[in-house]
Amino acid sequence: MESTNALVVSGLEVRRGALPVLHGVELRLDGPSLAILGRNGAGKTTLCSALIGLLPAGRGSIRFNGVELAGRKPHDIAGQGVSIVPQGRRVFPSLTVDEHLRLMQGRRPGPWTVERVYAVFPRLAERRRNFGNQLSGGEQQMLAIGRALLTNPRLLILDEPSEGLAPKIVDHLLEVLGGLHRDGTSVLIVEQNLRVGTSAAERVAIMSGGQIALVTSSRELWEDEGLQQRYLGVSAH
Amino acid sequence: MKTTLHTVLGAAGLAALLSGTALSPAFAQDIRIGALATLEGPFAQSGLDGMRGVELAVDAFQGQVAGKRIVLVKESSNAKPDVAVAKTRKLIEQDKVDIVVGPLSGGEGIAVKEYAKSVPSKTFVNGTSGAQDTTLRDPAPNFYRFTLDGAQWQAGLGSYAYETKGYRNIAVVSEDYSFPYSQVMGFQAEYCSRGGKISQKNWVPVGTKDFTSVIAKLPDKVDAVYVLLGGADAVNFLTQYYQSGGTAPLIGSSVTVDQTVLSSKGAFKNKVLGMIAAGPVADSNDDPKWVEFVKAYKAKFPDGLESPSLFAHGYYVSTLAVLQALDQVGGKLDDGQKAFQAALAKTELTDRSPTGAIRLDENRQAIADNFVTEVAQRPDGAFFSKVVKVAKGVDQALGMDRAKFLALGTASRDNPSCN
Amino acid sequence: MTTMPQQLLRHPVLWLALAGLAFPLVASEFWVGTVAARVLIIGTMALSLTFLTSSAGLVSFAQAGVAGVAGYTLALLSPNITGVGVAVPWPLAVGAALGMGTLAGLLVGWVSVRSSGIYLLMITLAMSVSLFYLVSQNTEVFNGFDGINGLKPPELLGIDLRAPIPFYGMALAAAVLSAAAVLHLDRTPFGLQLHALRNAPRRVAALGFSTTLLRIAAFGIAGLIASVGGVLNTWFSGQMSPGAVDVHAAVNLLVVAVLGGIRHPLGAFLGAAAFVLLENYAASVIDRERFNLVIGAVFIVIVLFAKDGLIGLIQQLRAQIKPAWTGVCAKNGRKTV
Amino acid sequence: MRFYILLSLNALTVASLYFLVASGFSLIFGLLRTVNMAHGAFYLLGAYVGYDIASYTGSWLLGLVGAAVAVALVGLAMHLTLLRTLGGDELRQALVTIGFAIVVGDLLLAHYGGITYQFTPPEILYGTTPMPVIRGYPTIRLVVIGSALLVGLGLWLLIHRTKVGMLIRAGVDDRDILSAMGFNVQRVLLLVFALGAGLAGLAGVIGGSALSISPGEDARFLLSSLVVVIIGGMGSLAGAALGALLIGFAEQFGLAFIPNYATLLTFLLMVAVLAVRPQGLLGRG
Repeated sequence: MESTNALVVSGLEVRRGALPVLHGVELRLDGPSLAILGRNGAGKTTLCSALIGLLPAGRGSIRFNGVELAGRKPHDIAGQGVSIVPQGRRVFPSLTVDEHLRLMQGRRPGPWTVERVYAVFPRLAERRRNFGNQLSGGEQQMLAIGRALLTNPRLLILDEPSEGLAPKIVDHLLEVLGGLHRDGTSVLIVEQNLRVGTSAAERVAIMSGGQIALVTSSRELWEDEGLQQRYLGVSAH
Repeated sequence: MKTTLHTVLGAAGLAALLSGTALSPAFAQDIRIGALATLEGPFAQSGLDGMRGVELAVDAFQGQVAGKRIVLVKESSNAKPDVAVAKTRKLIEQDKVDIVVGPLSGGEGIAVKEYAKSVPSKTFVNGTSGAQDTTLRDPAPNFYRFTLDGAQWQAGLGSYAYETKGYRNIAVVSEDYSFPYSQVMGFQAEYCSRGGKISQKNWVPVGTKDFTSVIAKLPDKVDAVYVLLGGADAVNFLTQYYQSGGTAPLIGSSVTVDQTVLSSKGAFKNKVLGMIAAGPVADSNDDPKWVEFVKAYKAKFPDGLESPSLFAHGYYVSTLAVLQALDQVGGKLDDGQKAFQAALAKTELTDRSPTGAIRLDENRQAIADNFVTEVAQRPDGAFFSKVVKVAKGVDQALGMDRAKFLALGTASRDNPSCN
Repeated sequence: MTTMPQQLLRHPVLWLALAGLAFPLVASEFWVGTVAARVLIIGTMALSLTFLTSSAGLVSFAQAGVAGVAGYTLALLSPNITGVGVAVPWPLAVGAALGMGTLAGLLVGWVSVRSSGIYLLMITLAMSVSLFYLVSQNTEVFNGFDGINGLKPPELLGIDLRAPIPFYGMALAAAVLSAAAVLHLDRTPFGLQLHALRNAPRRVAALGFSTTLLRIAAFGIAGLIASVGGVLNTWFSGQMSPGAVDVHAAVNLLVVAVLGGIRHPLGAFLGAAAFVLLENYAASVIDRERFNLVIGAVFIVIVLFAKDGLIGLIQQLRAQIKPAWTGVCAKNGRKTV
Repeated sequence: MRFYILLSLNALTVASLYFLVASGFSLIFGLLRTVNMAHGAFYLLGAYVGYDIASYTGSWLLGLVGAAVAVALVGLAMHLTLLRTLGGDELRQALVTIGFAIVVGDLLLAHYGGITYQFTPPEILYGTTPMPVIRGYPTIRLVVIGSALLVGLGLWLLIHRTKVGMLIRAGVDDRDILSAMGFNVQRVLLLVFALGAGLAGLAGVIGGSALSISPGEDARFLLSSLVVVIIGGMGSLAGAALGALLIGFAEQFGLAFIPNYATLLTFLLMVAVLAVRPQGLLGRG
């Protein structure tokens, strides 16, 4: 089964408290993956929160496979097959690795089982009796991904997955993500790291000032230093 | 800020509106009596019974005296002294009453007495508050008490315990404040002077619910335990005492086994049969005037208590005294109440009193009879206290020389000592 | 907020003073000496709480206890019929009472300095209850459950402050001075730091102010205000007993503040007025015994539907009637806590 | 010796009762961050309702169960009508529960009056259980200790060994992520609130049987719950147990040796803990 999901965000405005953060975001994901890149404070995490319903959408719409998500409760959105690996992992400190996974198992039908997660991340199997707060950063990230995958999502949102991880682990994660489309799961990856973002997806949206400033292909962005300087203030080379 | 002004002026307008009754001249033929008792909080039942006493007394005079109508204004406090004073002020200043009957509890009495000094042209008659110092020390010239104080309420009990029951060595468990202090004082005046010993005194904080650790501390070899607890605390203690396997007989204060405790629901009651106590009333008293009083009480208040409490009795005799003195001066109060106050000071309740003659001493404090009782059970299963001894004409010095008694000082945990 | 002309800011207190002065002209002695005086006393005590909340975002259950510390100090240093303490000249006793109350406030601030929000609420409640148990179980100094009786306001320049009108005048002066002080404080650098403490504690720390000292100082000032109320209350009721510092007293003060509007200092007096009126006239609403039912229900309604209490309601009403009119309170910048 | 064993048993009894009340309080706080100031009112309500059911049906056990269910329902209603509308505003939630407590307390006073009620538990619970050295100990007090152990064990199993327990722990840790993972957190909150309230109702019957029921007990048990969880740590079951034990022992030994300052002692203990560890002995920092 190939991924045929479509996420369409249009005119999305979101506030954090009294502060408007997103000013009419237009975004389209159809196909296996999309990366969103942007500087600190561009509104990337706010966008993630809005997509999964943790922040209410002020205006605009978020349609996933034809279903309007704006205005729905987070658990309802999750029921539509949207899952998240949040920034900072946010695994549950007082649940063991095994409990994290068992809790999620069987929520939605699909190919992911606890055993499969253990097979993909053998490290987790070794630490199955450890509590969330006893894991290293890399292990926490594996657990957060495993936890999200067990909901058998059709759209997996990852918010800064590479943050603070060793390159070796990042490569392992990228490899896992790369295979998800075969199970019908699309990946929306939000990154500050240009290399990770461009390797994880074929297309890239660049976010700036609470809007999508540019959508382009990963290859194009990777090769155009001017673009990188302009939108991200970094250079890959 | 107009808002504030409007609000305050609004309140003022409301004030004028609400005090309308006070501003309009009272009818010349009316005598306004304020009744103050605790109708709120845990003591609400007691206050309610006190109010019943007031109503019965007004009924006894058919609602009028010397051709003037008696207008009753009821006010509620909550057993806190500051609230009692505030409500007394309201009765005097706003409701324009001539005479206040109340308050109900000890601390309130002292506070109202102090207030009374500032309005000499009004008259204050105690309800049931029993603090010694209300009349014993620094009394107010316009404050009268036709009920006994806390120490007097134990008169007869000490000698009964020593002589009739043969107790020689007892332990005390008591709440830790002035009312029980003075009750212990009243008990000791007879018990200790006859040679009785108190081997242990346990003062527990007001509001203690779990007494088992105190019970565990009680000496094994005592003839009796003297319990000075009221209401829920008494119920808790009695239950825990018997559950802990306590076997010594118990002696109660005037509130330990009154009707509020005896009519409480619980399994402790089977054990209190035969417990002795003392107080100004007993449920069963053969005196025909008491029987008549109970009859009137039950007829007027079918949903009242099993038997009138000391609160109903206290408010009843106090109001009776007021009406009797008013009758004597022909309802005349326009002389700053001088004639009325003089008559009240000399008032003796004899025929009308359900509990024997009551007269006042020079501090306007009652000299009256007190009753030693034992808990008994009626054929229908209800518990009641029956009179086993009457202490006649108990005065505030408990029969001692007044100067000597005053020299003892205020009752406290260790004063007076028992030897 | 800093652009507010100084004149305007003073207005609410000015109006309060004028209305207070006019009140004896229209009301009976009972209303002045008993009801209004009580409103001012309770209002002043509650002011210490609304000050803490409106300026520094702190909520305290301990203000009745702090007022009680002042009350007990005064009682112990005044002639009384209970025979405890040492009588000293009354200005000295009052000074000591205010001092001890302020100290108590500082102590509350110091002990609770690392707590906020509901934790602060619980901890201050617990401290307040500790005081209750201390005074109700100690007979040697505080005369336990019975408290200290027979206290009287003094004579000042030949005026007997016991009489209703002079006593009311004294309470009014104390309330107005306290309210003016609180509103004035709001515009001083100290007041601004307190606001910053409420809105962005980290920024305050980054600017080099000690948040710890700021908080403790705020509690100290609140302690002083509560003490003013405590002294008046002791004179008013002529006695001091544990009842004045029990859990009901603590809850009542919070109820008063929330009723009036805890985010504005002057809400305290509005709340006190509503509380005292309800207390006196719950009887005409329903059964006299059911005062607590009425006050509890009113309280719930206020918390649910009127975030800013009565003062907020009045502002809303004003705004609807005359949209152009904006109250001083609204401009005061207290809309956001 | 006998005296000290008795004192310790008494302390255990009181600690058990405090634990029964405080565990629900702590549970509710842990997940909902709501300081339920009506928890004492729930206790008293449970005691009265249980009394009514027990005297009507003649079964103490039915009273116990009925009280727990009835108070859980009242808790549900309170959560749905009063607390939920306030969203996450913790302070206003605490305030509204104060108002609720005032109203419930007054309604109970109006209906049941100021007199003292006491359960008549089955005869077998009401006697004395023979024991070595101390001769005997009131059975009902052993029942109190036993119920606390049972409830504590039950809660521990629920939280650490069941899926609902995982949900509760995860909800305590991170409510948002739990809901983003597809769980209806509101339903979990509601369940926990009802459970906590029901525990208070249950404790009301047990406390009312070992001691008695009268107005004012609501404030007393609210305060004891506050002190217990402040000392032990908010939201921690083990903390509630530890706090209850400390308070129970301080109170009973205090009552035996320094009766005048027994209660003060417990509060000073709390202030001392606060000064050193504001989050409580077993609370998370």
